[in-house]
Amino acid sequence: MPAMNIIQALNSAMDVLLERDPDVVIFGEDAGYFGGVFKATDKLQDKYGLDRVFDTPINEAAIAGMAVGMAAKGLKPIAEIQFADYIFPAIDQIVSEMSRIRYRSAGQFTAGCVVRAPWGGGIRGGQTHSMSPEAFFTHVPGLQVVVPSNPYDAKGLLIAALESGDPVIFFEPKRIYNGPFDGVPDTPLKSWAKHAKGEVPEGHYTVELGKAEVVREGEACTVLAYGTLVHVAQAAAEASGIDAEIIDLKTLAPYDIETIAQSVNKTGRVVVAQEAPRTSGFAAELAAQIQEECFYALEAPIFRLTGWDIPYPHAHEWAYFPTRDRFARAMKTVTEA
Amino acid sequence: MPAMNIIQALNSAMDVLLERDPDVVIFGEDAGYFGGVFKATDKLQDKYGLDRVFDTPINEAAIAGMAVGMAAKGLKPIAEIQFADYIFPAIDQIVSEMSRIRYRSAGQFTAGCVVRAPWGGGIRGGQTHSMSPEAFFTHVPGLQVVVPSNPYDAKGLLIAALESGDPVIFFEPKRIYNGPFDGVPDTPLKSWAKHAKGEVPEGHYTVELGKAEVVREGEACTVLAYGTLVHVAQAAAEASGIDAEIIDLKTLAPYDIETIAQSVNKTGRVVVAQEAPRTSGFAAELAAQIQEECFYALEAPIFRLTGWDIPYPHAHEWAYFPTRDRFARAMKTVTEA
Amino acid sequence: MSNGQSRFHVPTPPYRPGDEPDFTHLDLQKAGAAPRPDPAVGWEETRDLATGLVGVLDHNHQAVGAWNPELSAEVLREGLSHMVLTRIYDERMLKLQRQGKMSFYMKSTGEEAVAVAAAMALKPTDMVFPSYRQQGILFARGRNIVDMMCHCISNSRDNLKGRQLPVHYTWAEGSFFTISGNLGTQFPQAAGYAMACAYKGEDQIAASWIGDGTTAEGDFHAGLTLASTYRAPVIFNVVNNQWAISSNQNIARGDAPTFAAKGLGYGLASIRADGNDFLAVYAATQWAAERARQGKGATLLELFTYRGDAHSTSDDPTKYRPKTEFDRWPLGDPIERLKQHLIGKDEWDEDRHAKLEEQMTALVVKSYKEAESHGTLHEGPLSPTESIFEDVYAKPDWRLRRQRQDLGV
Amino acid sequence: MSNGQSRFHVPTPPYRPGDEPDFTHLDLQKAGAAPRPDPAVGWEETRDLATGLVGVLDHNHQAVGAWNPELSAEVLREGLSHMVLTRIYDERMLKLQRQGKMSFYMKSTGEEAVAVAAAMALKPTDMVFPSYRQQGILFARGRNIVDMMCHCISNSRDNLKGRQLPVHYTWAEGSFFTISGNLGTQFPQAAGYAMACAYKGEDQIAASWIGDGTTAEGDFHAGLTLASTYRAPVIFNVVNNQWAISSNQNIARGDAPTFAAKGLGYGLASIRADGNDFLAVYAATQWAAERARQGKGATLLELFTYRGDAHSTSDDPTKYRPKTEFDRWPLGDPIERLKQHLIGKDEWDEDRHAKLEEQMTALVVKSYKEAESHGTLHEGPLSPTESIFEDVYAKPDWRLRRQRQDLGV
Ligand SMILES: Cc1ncc(C[n+]2csc(CCOP(=O)(O)OP(=O)(O)O)c2C)c(N)n1
Ligand SMILES: Cc1ncc(C[n+]2csc(CCOP(=O)(O)OP(=O)(O)O)c2C)c(N)n1
Ligand SMILES: [Mg+2]
Ligand SMILES: [Mg+2]
Repeated sequence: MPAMNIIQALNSAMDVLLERDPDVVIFGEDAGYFGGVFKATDKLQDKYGLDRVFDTPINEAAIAGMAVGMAAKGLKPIAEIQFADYIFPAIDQIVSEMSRIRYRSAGQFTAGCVVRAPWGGGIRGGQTHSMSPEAFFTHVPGLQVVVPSNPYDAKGLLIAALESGDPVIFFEPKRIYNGPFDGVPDTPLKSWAKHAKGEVPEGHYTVELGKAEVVREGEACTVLAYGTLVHVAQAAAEASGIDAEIIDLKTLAPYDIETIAQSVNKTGRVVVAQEAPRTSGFAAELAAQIQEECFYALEAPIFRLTGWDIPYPHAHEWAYFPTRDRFARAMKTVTEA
Repeated sequence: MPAMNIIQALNSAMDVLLERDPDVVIFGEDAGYFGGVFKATDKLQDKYGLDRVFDTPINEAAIAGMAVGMAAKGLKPIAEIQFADYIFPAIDQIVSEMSRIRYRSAGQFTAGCVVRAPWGGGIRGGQTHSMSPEAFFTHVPGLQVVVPSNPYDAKGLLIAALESGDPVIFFEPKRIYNGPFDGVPDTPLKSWAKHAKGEVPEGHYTVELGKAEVVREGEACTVLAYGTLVHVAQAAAEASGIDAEIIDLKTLAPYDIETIAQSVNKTGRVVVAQEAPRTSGFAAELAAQIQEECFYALEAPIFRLTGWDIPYPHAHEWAYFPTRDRFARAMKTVTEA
Repeated sequence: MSNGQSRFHVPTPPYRPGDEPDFTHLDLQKAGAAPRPDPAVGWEETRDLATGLVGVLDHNHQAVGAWNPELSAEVLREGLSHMVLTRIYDERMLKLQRQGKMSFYMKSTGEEAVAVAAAMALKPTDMVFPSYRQQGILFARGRNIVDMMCHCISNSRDNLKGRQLPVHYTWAEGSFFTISGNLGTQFPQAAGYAMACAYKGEDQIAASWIGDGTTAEGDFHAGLTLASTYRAPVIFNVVNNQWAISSNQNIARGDAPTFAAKGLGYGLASIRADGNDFLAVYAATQWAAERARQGKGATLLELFTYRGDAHSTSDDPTKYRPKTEFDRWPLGDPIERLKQHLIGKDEWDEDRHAKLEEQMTALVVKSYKEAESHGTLHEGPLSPTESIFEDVYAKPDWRLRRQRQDLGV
Repeated sequence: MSNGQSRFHVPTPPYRPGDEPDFTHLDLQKAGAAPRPDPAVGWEETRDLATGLVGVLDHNHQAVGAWNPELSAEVLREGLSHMVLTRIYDERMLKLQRQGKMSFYMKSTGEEAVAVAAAMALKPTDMVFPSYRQQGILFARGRNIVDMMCHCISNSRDNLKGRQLPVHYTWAEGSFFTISGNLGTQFPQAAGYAMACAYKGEDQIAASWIGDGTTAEGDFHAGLTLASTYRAPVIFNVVNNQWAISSNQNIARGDAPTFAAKGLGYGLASIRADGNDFLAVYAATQWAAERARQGKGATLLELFTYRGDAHSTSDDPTKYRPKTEFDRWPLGDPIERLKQHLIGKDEWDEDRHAKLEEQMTALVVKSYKEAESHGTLHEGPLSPTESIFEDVYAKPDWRLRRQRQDLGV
């Protein structure tokens, strides 16, 4: 099996989808000829033609609205928002339209599509190239929200997302596009080639939406993470020697409550992590649900490890980011409480 | 002191603000001559002139962007979004601009203003006139989020909001504009005149942002609510005979952790309520923070009483709404657990 | 400070309650005067059409000029009948709303031609993305009236399972998209849909409607930008009924001459037509549809009309505009004008008209009876309560399954 | 399916890498040919200006025609000096970015006139709402270069405390608004600011800049709609540098003739000017400013130019356009053109120019040394870490106080 990084895996997923189904179309700002600013759609216009992979005007509402209209006619659009930070101009089309077409028409129309966006920080992008706005979308009925953490999942989840028939917000942790990250600011970039999930089949396969994965078994505490932080959590467990069980959520809406509860009932101690600002982030949902679900198993307060309630700062990025050391401290706190 | 309903109290607040400070301007769709579709700005254009209280084009992004620009020049804008459901076209200007002007300019510019919007359901408004999107805004650093539950607070909080110098999202529970609501679908409308908080001073006063109020003392459990549900909670306590302590949060960002923790440490049992869909709602934040803050005092799982994860339905509104009976059941659940 | 003098300009309507509206100064291009270019012309050739006024019916109710679509009397009578039905239906539903049978209603009084003529000029399979004020399309497309009413009273037979406010219809079978409560969102959607039609190599096109006030929304710009870039086969209709709830068209239009003129800035063919002239609406739509089907892209049509009644059951228009404005409005009433045109051609008479009205009234009354037999909002039966958990996704996930249990349904 | 034939239209650029760009067919209005109406005219009088091209410097570098602002040689030399400084600064910063001294950079090569001439034609107190590519304004307004650099390298003296990406300047003292990374948001803000100026009865106006690609954003429409409705004293500049990262101007413009023509649809005065002609930019800005100050409202100015270098340090333009396009671009280089004009007037010569470049290079080098003495992004010192919790609100609430404690700073 070839080694791929996340960008290559996404590119391969889209290639597979375009190849198999003429109803698949892909578009976004710079997504056509140029292949996207991160190269996720590289060479696809050349291979499939101008009307299947194309550039859009810089209007995110237009991109989302066009996706809704196309999906209503039976196409299967994958729309790229250049950075998750720029999804807000599209949010009315997503929250009030895309997510509700099936519901408000009682199933007469649907809006199955994928909205992809590079997401998260750790790349010195400053406040407008670093956001993790997943919490907003998990609060919207009718949307599915996915955040892969490795090349294998990225491809399998993207294919599953488009094939689900319902809209999916697909956030891509850009910090780990080219290699996993251990949450230590100056660590040199590692390659996906050395990671088990860097092996990616060429053809069609899916990774089931709504299913989490225990990526490290442990007894001392449960760590819930997604995207970049899955790797930071793993590095923290190794570095600290704390026997953490680490769960990669993969799908945030709907999240996999079963896998989560099973682990928490075993460990009784939990860290939930997110890069986004703390208040009302997705970690809050997890903590709220877990304390309800596993109340009597909990032996310590659930620890929310998050970004601060500030815009993502540029120069002090690492003071904001949940680094390996902050992760290790969090694990220590919950295991010692 | 005159009896006012919430609309009259808001109108009085704006009258006071316009009167005292020539930098105050008010605008929104139908907010000028017509005085707003709910009449909150009634007669103010006539009294203060066309350039102080005026109609805007139907473009919520323009409304928010105009407020930012005006505030940068030292005006104190109060912008009305006709329904909270229609705030999404403005959300990029709010999330990426209004909330960050002070931060990204390191204090060189500020964007103090208030964005008012009628909010919440229970008025047969269907999915586009019933939303409670507060969770989105509580997740945004730099914003304050306020939801009054009665005329006295509505006026005092609105004045405090504009005088705070920072942007405030001010959500008005339209179900109780004209009278409190007990959460029983067919109860005839009560009047604010018979409610202690229906007495509203004519002149200037403020209700402090960030402070919650214990509106009913009790020992059996703590109920956290805001807006309409404060009254539903009270009715449920009366109807069920459960000795609930009920806290009206008033400000959601920043919420009053002290008052909350004090009560929870006393009762050990908590219901947090919201009308919005369950997943990633503001109740999740409260539950997450409380279990961290008061872990060892908790005697039962924190109960989230919420709307369902569906768009607000029209005909089955009361199957969605956290009614008095659902409230009572929730209180029973936590006290008996 | 409160001298009414604004230091920036805030447009005011020409008339407010108490004023005597006088539209004699309005300089409207005469019916028949506008030339009709070939539908395949460059958009530049529509410049004058965007600021003029395409009209067919003159002040004597005669069809004149190049835009006359030369419709048979039969087709005209059909159009008249749909418009009469629309109006009677609206009246009846308003009454029923006042009686508490439904939560909300929105009439289209005075604007019937905008919907009916357009629907008749399109193919029945062309996908329409209307706003909440084009119920006329449904009549023109033969939607079952009982079904329409069942939606409005949210009963057990509401095809939307009680999920939407009244008049927010959906009818996929009739190529009628699901109406949104959020203004303007349908414009980029219609562009996307139209692109998908072109993509599939089909002859189908899309058409969408928004109001004058809604042109201010970002989505108006989104839709037109998409259409201009991709030459999407879509018709964008701006129904300029001069009011957006209480705000006059000049709040959205500002200093622009017409709403149609906005299309020129996108390089789109742009036409302003007399929206109260059935023939003009028909002809302009036909032209735009032909253009779209020829692969020449989108057209922006401004249909100049007047909102004859309240915005919805939630407002009282006498609070912000003169009661007499509709009567004084020089472009009159679309039903009256088509009726007189047919009478002038000896293809209609007052008796037949009265009879038509009677028939339609009877149909509406009878239909409502039947609709009510399936329940009403307040008395039920409604769609089953558990149906609120359906259609959120293709399959409910654990959250919805649990929540349904919590509710006990 | 992959035959390159699209079933809807997707615009492609005239030239891609490998092609030989040839702009001889471009029909640009000759310098001096456009008439200059009084700044108080009705917007209708600007129709031809919106599709033409206001130019002053002809192909012999002589100032000709009605738009010649008749600036003194001193003012012209000042403009030249600011443009030269801008370019040298950009070059230097790019180099430093490549050396890892800063995280990111964006040059304005080839577009210096758009910023510098506009800033000189405005009053220093007029509030500007730029995009990330008008650093020329700062030089024209006398911003301390060391301070600019301290921002770009995010050091302890960065006036934005390291919170913003490089080139996202703010300078309130110089009436320079805080630059956003989110495209287009500044247009409605500038309209609101301008309205506030009018409200306060002040002479101050606002001006804003966006790129050609950004005209597609909803906020473009929001800004122009506000300005049209309220006649706000604001100047909207569209810097048409023909590229939006990799997408050609025709993706945003679609079938519209020019970006300026979009303003006409709002009833705004609209002018397209040669953005590489210092005198034309100056004259057009002066005209629009005068119009705004007279209470006649907003102007949309399209400044036709070419993005001479990469979009930012994150892209490689040779991947999507011919390397030779800038050289072939008929409107040339704004610095070279102003220089030749001054030489032609005997007010400048190659020696003086070389000396100016030397001086500016020396200034930039010296300034950078000083800037670096206050720290760099990677080596520090930065602003104190705890400063990340400041300025979120006027006063930090309990959440921020606790979070600061948690971080241990
Ligand atoms: C995004 C959004 N903003 C505001 C509203 C509230 N609203 C409903 S109808 C309306 C006026 C629309 O006027 P116009 O576009 O002229 O259409 P008309 O009602 O005249 O047909 C407004 C402001 C809304 N539904 N959606
Ligand atoms: C809302 C938003 N969407 C997308 C982007 C990403 N982006 C940054 S610059 C750019 C191209 C802008 O092109 P143009 O407006 O022509 O300005 P130029 O860079 O040519 O000066 C894009 C797409 C963004 N910054 N903001
Ligand atoms: Mg209207
Ligand atoms: Mg550009």
